[in-house]
Amino acid sequence: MEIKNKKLTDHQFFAERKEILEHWPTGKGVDFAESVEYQKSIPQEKRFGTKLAKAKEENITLIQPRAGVALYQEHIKLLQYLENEGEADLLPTTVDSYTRLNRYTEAQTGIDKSKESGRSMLNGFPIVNYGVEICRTVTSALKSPVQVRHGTPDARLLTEISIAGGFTSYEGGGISYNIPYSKNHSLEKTISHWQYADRLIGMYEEAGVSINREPFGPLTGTLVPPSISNSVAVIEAILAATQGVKDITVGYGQCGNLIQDVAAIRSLNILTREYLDKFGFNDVRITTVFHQWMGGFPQDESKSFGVISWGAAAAVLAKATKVIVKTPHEAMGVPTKEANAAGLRATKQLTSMLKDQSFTDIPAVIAEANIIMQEMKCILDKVEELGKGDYAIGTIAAFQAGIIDIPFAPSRYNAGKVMPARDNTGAVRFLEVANLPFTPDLLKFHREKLEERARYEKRPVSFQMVIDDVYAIGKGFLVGRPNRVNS
Amino acid sequence: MEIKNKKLTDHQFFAERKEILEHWPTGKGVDFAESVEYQKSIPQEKRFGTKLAKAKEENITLIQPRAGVALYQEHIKLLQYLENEGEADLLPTTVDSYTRLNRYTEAQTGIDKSKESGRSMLNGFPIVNYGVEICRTVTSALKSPVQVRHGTPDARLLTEISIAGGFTSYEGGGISYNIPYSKNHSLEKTISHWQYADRLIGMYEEAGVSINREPFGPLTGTLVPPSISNSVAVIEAILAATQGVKDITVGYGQCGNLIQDVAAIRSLNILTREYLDKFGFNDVRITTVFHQWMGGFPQDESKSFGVISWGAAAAVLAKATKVIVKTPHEAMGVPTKEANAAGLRATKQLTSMLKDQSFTDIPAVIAEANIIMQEMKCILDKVEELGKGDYAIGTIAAFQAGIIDIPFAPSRYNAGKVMPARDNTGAVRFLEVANLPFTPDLLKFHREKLEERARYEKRPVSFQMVIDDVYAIGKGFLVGRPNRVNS
Amino acid sequence: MDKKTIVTGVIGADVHAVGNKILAYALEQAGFKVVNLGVMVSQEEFIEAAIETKADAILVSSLYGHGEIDCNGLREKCDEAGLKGIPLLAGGNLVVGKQDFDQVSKRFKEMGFTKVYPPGTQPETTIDELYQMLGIKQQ
Amino acid sequence: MDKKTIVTGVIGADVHAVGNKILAYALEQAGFKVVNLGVMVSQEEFIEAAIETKADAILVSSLYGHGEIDCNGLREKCDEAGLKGIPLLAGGNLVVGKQDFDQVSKRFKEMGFTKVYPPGTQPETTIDELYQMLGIKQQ
Ligand code: B12
Ligand code: B12
Repeated sequence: MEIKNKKLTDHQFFAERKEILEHWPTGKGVDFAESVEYQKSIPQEKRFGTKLAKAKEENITLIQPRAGVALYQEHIKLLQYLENEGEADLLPTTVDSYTRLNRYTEAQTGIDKSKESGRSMLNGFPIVNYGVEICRTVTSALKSPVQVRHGTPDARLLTEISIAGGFTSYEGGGISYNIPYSKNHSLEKTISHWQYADRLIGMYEEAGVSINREPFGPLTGTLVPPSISNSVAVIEAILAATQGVKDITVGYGQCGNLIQDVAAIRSLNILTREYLDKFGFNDVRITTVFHQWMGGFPQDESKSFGVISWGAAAAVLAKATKVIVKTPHEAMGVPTKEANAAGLRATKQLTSMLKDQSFTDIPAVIAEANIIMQEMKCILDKVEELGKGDYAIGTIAAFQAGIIDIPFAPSRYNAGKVMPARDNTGAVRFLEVANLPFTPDLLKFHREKLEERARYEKRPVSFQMVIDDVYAIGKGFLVGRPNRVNS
Repeated sequence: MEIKNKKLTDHQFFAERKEILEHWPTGKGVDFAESVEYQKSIPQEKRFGTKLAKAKEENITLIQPRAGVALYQEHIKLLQYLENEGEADLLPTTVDSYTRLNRYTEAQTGIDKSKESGRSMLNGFPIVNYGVEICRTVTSALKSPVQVRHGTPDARLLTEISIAGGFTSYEGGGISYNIPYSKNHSLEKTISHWQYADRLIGMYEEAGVSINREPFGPLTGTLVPPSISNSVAVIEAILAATQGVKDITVGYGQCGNLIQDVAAIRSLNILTREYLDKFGFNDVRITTVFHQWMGGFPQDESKSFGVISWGAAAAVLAKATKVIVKTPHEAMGVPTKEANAAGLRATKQLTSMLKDQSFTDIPAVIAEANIIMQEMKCILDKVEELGKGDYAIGTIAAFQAGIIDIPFAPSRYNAGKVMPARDNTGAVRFLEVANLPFTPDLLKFHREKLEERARYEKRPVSFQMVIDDVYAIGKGFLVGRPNRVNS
Repeated sequence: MDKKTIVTGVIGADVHAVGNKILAYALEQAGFKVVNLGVMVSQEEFIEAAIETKADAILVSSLYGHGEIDCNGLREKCDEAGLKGIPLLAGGNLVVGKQDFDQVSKRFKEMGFTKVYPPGTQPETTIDELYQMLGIKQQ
Repeated sequence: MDKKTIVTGVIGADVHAVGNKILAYALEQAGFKVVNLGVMVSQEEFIEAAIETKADAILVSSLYGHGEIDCNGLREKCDEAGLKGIPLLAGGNLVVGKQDFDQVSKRFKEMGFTKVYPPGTQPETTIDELYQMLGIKQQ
């Protein structure tokens, strides 16, 4: 398979499309022209991109939950509850794991078993099985814009049904919905699949319907250094823009050190703009999303409120356009609607309370952002070099060479050699840089940061730090100190 | 009545003491020499000052709830619950409002009615009515150090019974437990009463027993500009040290703007040390306490978790030695033990998670702290001038002249002319400086800050801002914008 | 139309001054004559002030939790003092702890209060209720 | 003493890799021979690996909520494949949502699992349980 970062031709696209819409019976329900009209009938205040643009202009941070259940009437009730009782500004529809893997038969079993047992046996909403009409029933029942959130390596049919179904924003990307979410999908395949999704959205755009697109920022959610996830975000923004996408929200998953978190959003903003402009995508609108801590949560609900609130605060102080909200049930399982709304309200209190405070321009943030940007440039420029200017080819080569390497990812197409660990202030640094193409200065910077921690903890820099850091937030800490230090 | 900031003579003290111990039958149970021995038998890890000193050395922030109920067995259970389930580092015993006003007969009614009804009919624990032995039963039943927290203008008998009863820390002061907590007590009287309390603790100190003393930082808890509360804290530290107190925790109530809050603790630390040293109290140990937002809370429990967590974060980033924790029931009433523990655990998550991050030395904080310190010096030096070097006399004169003036205080001895309001970033500024002896530069600074807000809100600087600010946090905001701006 | 006179204050040993100050200000803005007794007001002081100013209603605040003890007997004392039927309103955080408000309201009504308000009652609500109760048409 | 062999993996369409990686590392450190199948492991793969490596126990993780569907029938397949009686342990976030764990445990035991562990089970606990279950004396 040969892919290039070039806009798919109509010929390519429609040939592929014919096949895709056959994958499951509901594919027949998709009619592009009719869907364009349907999308145009959606009022502006229910359009995702419009609401984001307004928030960006007002310098405020919107809040959005994750949520999805097996039965659609229940799903509507859930989302209504979240916008009314949870004060959510933006709504999600989180898709179940079978659909994510195109296992629609198993998803159907899930729907059926859920009907029988009266509780949701799926961890999300099976969009493909339901098809266009039911999706429209869902999206039109709500006051707020709704986005599809999933984790699907091959989301072509899902994208078709979702946009025809009235969703106005769509998460994912050929890297971010592959490497953290899959074991065996090659990047060639998933980048190609996502070119399809992006091209479809580009076609809606050309037909006068703007759909917001969001690469999945946090990747594995666990100690991912900002420069890695930011680089992936920039690449996916370039890939999407190439297919004609005009409205992109780049994302980042909170690491926990405030300076680093604010700096991550700062650098993400600056370099996404810079790289998009470089390729002539000056008309692409950029907004940002900050994910509250995406790794392991404390079991205790009150402690979870602490983590959630800290994420909310960091998002606002970083001036992210929206924040994705966790719930006090995070460590236990898919939350009840009450727990979900509780996380939202705690977050809302802080997004509104802190909206007039900003940390984006303080010297420590600027310094940290400069480090992140240097690292991003090392990675991105090497990707460009490997691809001889083509970011699709470059990305595939970069993963092969470990130039991009995502910690803890399940994919066999990921080198898995990079090892992150927190420094003495909790910022995520590199314990093992492996093949990342960093300058000697950057290597030295990270080494010194970890040695500082090692001295403080009176133990050598080692893999045990990584393990301790993975558990730390769940146990109430940020830096995973040896017991004798933390107690 | 003539008072001076001089150590009480033994003659004065013991004459007064004889009378005091007669105020209520339980006074007879106090024996100083025996109590010194009892206090000496308390192990170090249960001593308040020791635990604070250790925390200060380790640069961590301890957490402490407020709690007190009418029946002592219930009170013990409550405190045990808070240290076990709430992970409190330090414990309180909050005293009921009748005791605070020396209305021991009504407190007795409260105890009796509570026994009858099975629910606490008092808003705190009536220490005086219970007397020394029951206090010892309480304090010895717990693993952590216990402090008396109250709000008592005349706390002489309460102090005697408390310290004899095994409490190792004691909150209050002649200003901070008068002006916000009383209507008719003159400052002459309450300063004199608190000289007694401080002298008693000085005597314990001389006998080899160190009791921690804490002026009540937040005052009315509602939009008190840091320079006012910090000035009161410094004065009460001086007054206490004069009577021989050696271990002082100065406090501050969160205002909500992070830079200002961190700067408040920074300036409090620096100037308390400076002024104590100036009077030769170089051997007095200073620690700090940060109170999570003390004004009106949101009704919603999840939103309250947001406010609580933000307070926790600010406390740690300011490196306060301890933080006083609110609960998700704050707006509703005295919390259940579960709600109290929930507030504690949310706070604990953040005090431990953020302990390796500090904002005390960032440029914005240093600049803000310099403003606060300039203001404090204006006030303190004027107090000194009015008292011709005597801070007791000076304080009384200063309140008369409105040189110190605490917003929203109920006391008739407070001028009540100063009006605070938030600036455009939520920092508390002066809308009306009234008679505070500020320099023209400072006046200009505050005026400009509020005019900036007025321009943003498109309305004149006015009392309506103050009202809007009082309600703001309860409604989910920090700055009380007019509806058209906030919605 | 003549201004209606309202006596306000915080009963008992309660010193919560903020709400009291702001409520008094809001009532004045809304066109009432406000006789604000401030904090730590005894039952007798409420009654004296109401008689002296021919008040149309008494607004009792209690925040600190002892409201139930402090308010007990106020209605009887009003009756004795010749203030039979005067509207007695209570609001704030009337009891200790987070209790079922219906229960609380019932207990206070049994004590003779005309209306009882839960924690966090907004000034606009208070004003509207007074307009209604005293038959004032809102401009 | 010979090392005991443990097969580990995350069942079904589940890609939660972090706990799996860390658990495998911890088990190795604790002296087990670990055959870690990673994520997205089918029942068949578990069984094949267990047969091939003569495993002493199978540790099934499921995080994403579909555990109940995915684990159903594993015991029967083990029996058929000649792995009668092999300890089958399940842990992670086995079901959708926060459910009463006793109920969950009961359902999984009815499906033939030897022991079932709640969310957040610490590696130390897992190791201790294996030591006990496989009769290993801890040094
Ligand atoms: C990180 C994370 C992710 C990352 C995973 C990255 C990766 N590839 O590894 C990303 C973001 C990709 C992700 C995706 C999804 N996730 Co997820 N995720 C988490 C999270 C936050 C942490 C998991 C983790 O790494 N924990 C740290 C490790 C060290 O702990 P652990 O995994 O629990 O494992 C330990 C113990 O459980 C135990 N253990 C595990 N197995 C076994 C077995 C035995 C026998 C024993 C004794 C012990 C044991 O030992 C392990 C080591 O200590 C959890 C919630 C949480 N726990 O806080 C949700 C969570 C597991 N995810 C969830 C869901 C629903 C999903 C998604 C379906 C939807 C989504 N939110 O996007 C997708 C699933 C995709 C798929 N097909 O699997 C749910 C599951 C819900 C449920 N069961 O009801 C959770 C609980 C969040 C929630 N509350 O909704 N997730
Ligand atoms: C600020 C505050 C203080 C300050 C008060 C400063 C001062 N002198 O004013 C300080 C720190 C000194 C303080 C002290 C105490 N406090 Co205090 N305090 C508060 C707090 C945080 C805010 C109160 C406030 O100012 N709200 C803002 C104003 C605008 O609202 P408001 O007072 O509720 O009034 C509005 C409405 O209620 C309504 N309203 C009021 N009265 C009436 C009457 C009628 C008829 C109507 C219609 C409406 C109405 O209109 C008002 C204006 O909008 C509340 C909790 C909260 N609400 O978040 C606790 C709270 C009231 N305090 C409480 C307690 C227990 C105390 C103390 C006993 C102990 C302590 N914690 O130290 C002492 C009491 C001392 C005493 N003798 O009274 C408890 C009461 C518990 C209960 N009822 O179960 C509360 C609820 C906190 C809690 N959850 O424990 N407190």
